[in-house]
Amino acid sequence: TQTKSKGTLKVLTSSGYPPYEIVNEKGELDGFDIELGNLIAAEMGYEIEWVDMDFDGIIAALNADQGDMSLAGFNAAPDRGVDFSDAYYQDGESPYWVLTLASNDWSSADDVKGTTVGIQIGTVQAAAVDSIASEFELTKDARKDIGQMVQEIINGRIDWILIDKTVADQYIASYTQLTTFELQNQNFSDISYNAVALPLGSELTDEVNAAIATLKASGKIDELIAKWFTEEAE
Amino acid sequence: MIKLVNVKKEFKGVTVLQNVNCTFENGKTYAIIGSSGAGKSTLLRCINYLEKPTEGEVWHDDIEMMTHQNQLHEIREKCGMVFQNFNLFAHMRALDNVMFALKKVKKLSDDEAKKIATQRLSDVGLAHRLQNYPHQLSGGEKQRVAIARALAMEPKVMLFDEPTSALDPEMTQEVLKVMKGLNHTGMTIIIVTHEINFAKEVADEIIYMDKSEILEITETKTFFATPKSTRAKEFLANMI
Amino acid sequence: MIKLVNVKKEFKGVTVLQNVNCTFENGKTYAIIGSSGAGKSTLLRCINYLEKPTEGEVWHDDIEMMTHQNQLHEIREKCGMVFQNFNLFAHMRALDNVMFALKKVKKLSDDEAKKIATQRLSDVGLAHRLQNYPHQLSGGEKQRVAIARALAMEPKVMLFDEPTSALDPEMTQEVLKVMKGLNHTGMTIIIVTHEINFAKEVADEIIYMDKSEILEITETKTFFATPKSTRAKEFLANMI
Amino acid sequence: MNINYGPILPFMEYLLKGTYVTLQIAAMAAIGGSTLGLFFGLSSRRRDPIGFLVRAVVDFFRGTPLVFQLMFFHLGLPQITGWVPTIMTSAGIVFSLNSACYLSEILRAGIESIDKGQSEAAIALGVKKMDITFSIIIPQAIRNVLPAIMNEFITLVKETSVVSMIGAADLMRRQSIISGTTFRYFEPLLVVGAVYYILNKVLSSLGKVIERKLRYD
Amino acid sequence: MNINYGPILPFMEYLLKGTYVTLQIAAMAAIGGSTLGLFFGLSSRRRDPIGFLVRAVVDFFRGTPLVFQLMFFHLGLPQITGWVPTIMTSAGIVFSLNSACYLSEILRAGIESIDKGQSEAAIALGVKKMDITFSIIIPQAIRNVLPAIMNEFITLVKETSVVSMIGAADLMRRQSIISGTTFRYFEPLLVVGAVYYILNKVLSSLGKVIERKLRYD
Ligand SMILES: Nc1ncnc2c1ncn2[C@@H]1O[C@H](COP(=O)(O)OP(=O)(O)OP(=O)(O)O)[C@@H](O)[C@H]1O
Ligand SMILES: Nc1ncnc2c1ncn2[C@@H]1O[C@H](COP(=O)(O)OP(=O)(O)OP(=O)(O)O)[C@@H](O)[C@H]1O
Ligand SMILES: [Mg+2]
Ligand SMILES: [Mg+2]
Repeated sequence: TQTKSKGTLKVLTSSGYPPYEIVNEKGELDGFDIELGNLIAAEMGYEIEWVDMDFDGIIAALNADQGDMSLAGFNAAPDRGVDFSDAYYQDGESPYWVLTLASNDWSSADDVKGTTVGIQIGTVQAAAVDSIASEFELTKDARKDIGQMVQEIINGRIDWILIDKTVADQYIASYTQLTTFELQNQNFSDISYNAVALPLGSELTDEVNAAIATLKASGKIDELIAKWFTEEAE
Repeated sequence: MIKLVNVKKEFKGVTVLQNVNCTFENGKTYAIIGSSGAGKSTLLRCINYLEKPTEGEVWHDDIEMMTHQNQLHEIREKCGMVFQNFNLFAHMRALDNVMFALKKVKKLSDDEAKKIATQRLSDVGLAHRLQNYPHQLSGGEKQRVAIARALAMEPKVMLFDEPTSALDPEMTQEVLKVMKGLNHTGMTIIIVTHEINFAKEVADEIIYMDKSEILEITETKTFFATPKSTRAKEFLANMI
Repeated sequence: MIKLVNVKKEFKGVTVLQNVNCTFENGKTYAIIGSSGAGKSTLLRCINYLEKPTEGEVWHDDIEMMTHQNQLHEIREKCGMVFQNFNLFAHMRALDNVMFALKKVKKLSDDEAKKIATQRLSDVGLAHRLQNYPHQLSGGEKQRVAIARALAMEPKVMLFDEPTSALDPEMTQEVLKVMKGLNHTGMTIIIVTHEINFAKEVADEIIYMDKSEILEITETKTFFATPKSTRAKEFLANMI
Repeated sequence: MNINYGPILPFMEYLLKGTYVTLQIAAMAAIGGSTLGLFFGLSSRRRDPIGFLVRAVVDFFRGTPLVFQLMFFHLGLPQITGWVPTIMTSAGIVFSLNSACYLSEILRAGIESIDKGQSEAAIALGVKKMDITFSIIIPQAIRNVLPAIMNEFITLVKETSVVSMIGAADLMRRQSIISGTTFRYFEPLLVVGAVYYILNKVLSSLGKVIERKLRYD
Repeated sequence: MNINYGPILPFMEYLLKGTYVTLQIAAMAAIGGSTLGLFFGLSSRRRDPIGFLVRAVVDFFRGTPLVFQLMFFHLGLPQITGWVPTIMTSAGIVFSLNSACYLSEILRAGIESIDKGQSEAAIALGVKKMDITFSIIIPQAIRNVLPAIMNEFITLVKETSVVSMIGAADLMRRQSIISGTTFRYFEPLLVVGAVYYILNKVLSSLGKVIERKLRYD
């Protein structure tokens, strides 16, 4: 690791999304992405400044020069209006899991036909829902955060949402009336790995990729994965 | 006939009227005079119960108001009142000002109310001002609309609180003329005024008040020639 | 000496003063009378340029105001003005009301201003009211504060616009007393008033106005005995 | 900033239809808010349970942010009461109550601005209290505070944008949906800004027309 | 709705620290807004370029939603001007300008409510215009409209919640973070509602104290 700093990187995130980015009990940003971001910046020789904001503002902010990059549990997918680095985490699970009321007794894609689905704008899942919305006659309900959509599932205004398995599992642990299953569809983009988002055409992309490669090779990323995904999920 | 018996009025513990005993006979004109704060307006307002006396009786003929508060509306209908600053309804034309109570209180139809209102306004020389809003009228005209509004209800008593103090000398003349006209209608007229000459000209009796009390009730000529109380003598001496 | 030459004043094309020619001699008291809307207040306000005449000249001694507008502040300093509704500064105590211009215009120190203000307020009998806010004063007291405020600037001319119309007869007496006191100070006094008796008592000359014009300027006794213009005769006949 | 309206043109109709949602909520709130506001304004000084209740409601709605009220009502109450209102119902109720609380203060100020002398003149004529309130006081009060009322309505139109928080597809929400779909951020934002601006201009012109109609001086 | 404060207790300090952010922005806006608002109020009737500019600014800020202004300033302007303000700078400037526009109208109304007679009396005494404005008119104007000003400040505190859109971790944003972290939704929401309510109560009590201090009748 370098000792001399080249400057400060402004890194955007949106906490409240465990285990990627959360706020710990001391009120500090914490989580897999946060630790990783710190490592990447150090590797690149920069200081780091985190900016914690609403998720649906991140892409706009990146393209408005309000941030140099973002780690916010982004699932890399084409056409999201930003550039992505190489993968830094891929759990082998698809990011398309249905979270719904257990009492619905759903189990397959057929069950979601004609229902109301909650989406969080700017997510890869929102894009996935878009791609099947007309085929499944879905009604879309766009909300600000996952927490609110979960309440709406309980209230009954939203039938289901599409989220990462890790996140779904944690909500099921808190709300016993919920259940989850994987939604499969050939329209879904099959790239399902987490990556760093950068402004379109960013000059930093190569440096970030190099840093990720170094961290992977040194096993540091695997340590973080073990810390945040294996332990947390239990 | 109106009779006040031992009327007392307090505002938050401060006595502004006390030992008020007087009788207003039908068809006579009374002028209440006295220095500022003496309680003249308050006395006038007790007559139609705009102020409720703290103690004492207010008789209108054989009805005592304190014990017949359910008849308040009826008795107020019979007491026309004209205020110092006119208090016309600002959003209504002169005609509507006069029609309003005829319709809402006397429940007359629009046509009937309009007929009476037009008549009353003509009586006070305002036939050409029916469609004007209050702010389009001169002070004297406003005061005459207020008089017409009160007269339209065919009151048996008219109460005036400083009817000319906001007027210039010529407008005062206009209003005086109208009031002298009322003198001959058999109506009881009670006027609070600062203008001694005005009181001299229009009143049968002078009620002189000082410091919350009535000091004397005397026939007008006698009052100005030989006031009984020393306070009244001083008061008259101060007049220019 | 103040001289108005061919003064004319229009508001949005409506003429409210015309052919005004008059001279106010030092040390004399003038009363301007006439019916409402005649232009009395406007004339008074032209003297200290609160209203700018549309045409004509306003001379203060040998300075013509139209051509010396840079001296406006100085000339206004020399012209005290007292308004009908007092216009005291509502957020200042009586003392501060009088001190304000002394400090801001005459640039006196706090102590000097206070000394003068206290003196002036005592002169008008208000030594005991220095710390009262305007709303805590009676009408007559307010008017006397306004007079003290103007006098404190040591003006050579005092302009009064209906100084007693908001007062009751006894308060009128108070103010009259103060004004009579001024009569002997060599100050020029110009008063607009509706109270004929007041004008009779206080003024050396009467200026009678009607419909935007000065109809006559006559020595007071002569005016009331034998007014020249027929309009003035009518006007006086209407007085009670 | 490179501006390119190409990508968002196909979504223009969808975007502009958000105006309809915005206006619908604003209209519900304006009607509900005025009616309730008048009632609140007339009864907030009462010393009985009704007056107390009205004061408590006004206090709550003036003390907390609209977003909070909306989230609490729409998301929280169903879990307490079991009643699950639609977005429009929730928005209608919360916005009505919220504006009622602001309008009530404005109206009360208007009512108090009417010279007591006119009421006294009416009382002296024997007119009943109800007639005085509705024929003498209120017509003049409303006219006196009309500019403040129109201001409140304009604020209302702008504040409706928080319904996007509970999922209503109003102008602001549609902007963010289209931005998320087309990755063009400013183009829809500018359109939305322009629409709000025009709405408010129309509203304030309307206000001036009404003001002129109500004028009697 | 089952309420369980257990999971969110450890985060309470973090949540409540959002109050500081909220207050910081509100304070910047209150100070900036009052100063600018006084200037706007005094110059918005002028018939020169300054007056014209002020009217245009007021018109824009009153015609569009705050969210729009904030997004436009924070995200859009950097792409035009190249200057990239921090969140606090953007929030400070936008909120100041926004409140200035509302305060200017309030102050102007206050200034116009002062009887012209007092100015005339001062003019007749030879007092200069500046002294009349700042020693006679403004002290009385501010006192007359103090309740409206306090209302505006209370609105300001509530409206600061939109800064979460550009990334400031104020109360509202922290609620959503903690909800996401703990999977508990209403508990933090209720805490946030209570904090806003208390803030506004404190503010309005403060307003009443100042009002009493400024009283001269
Ligand atoms: N509503 C009220 N509350 C408290 N005090 C009042 C009220 N109305 C009148 N007063 C007081 O009662 C006293 C008598 O007032 P009133 O108006 O009857 O006097 P007045 O003789 O009509 O005087 P003026 O000639 O100045 O009109 C005054 O001291 C006045 O301050
Ligand atoms: N600022 C103004 N704008 C337009 N017209 C005005 C203005 N000031 C006065 N006037 C008009 O000028 C005329 C003369 O007014 P002025 O106030 O001088 O009369 P006045 O003789 O003092 O009457 P009053 O005895 O009622 O005070 C009136 O018709 C009045 O309406
Ligand atoms: Mg009285
Ligand atoms: Mg005049």
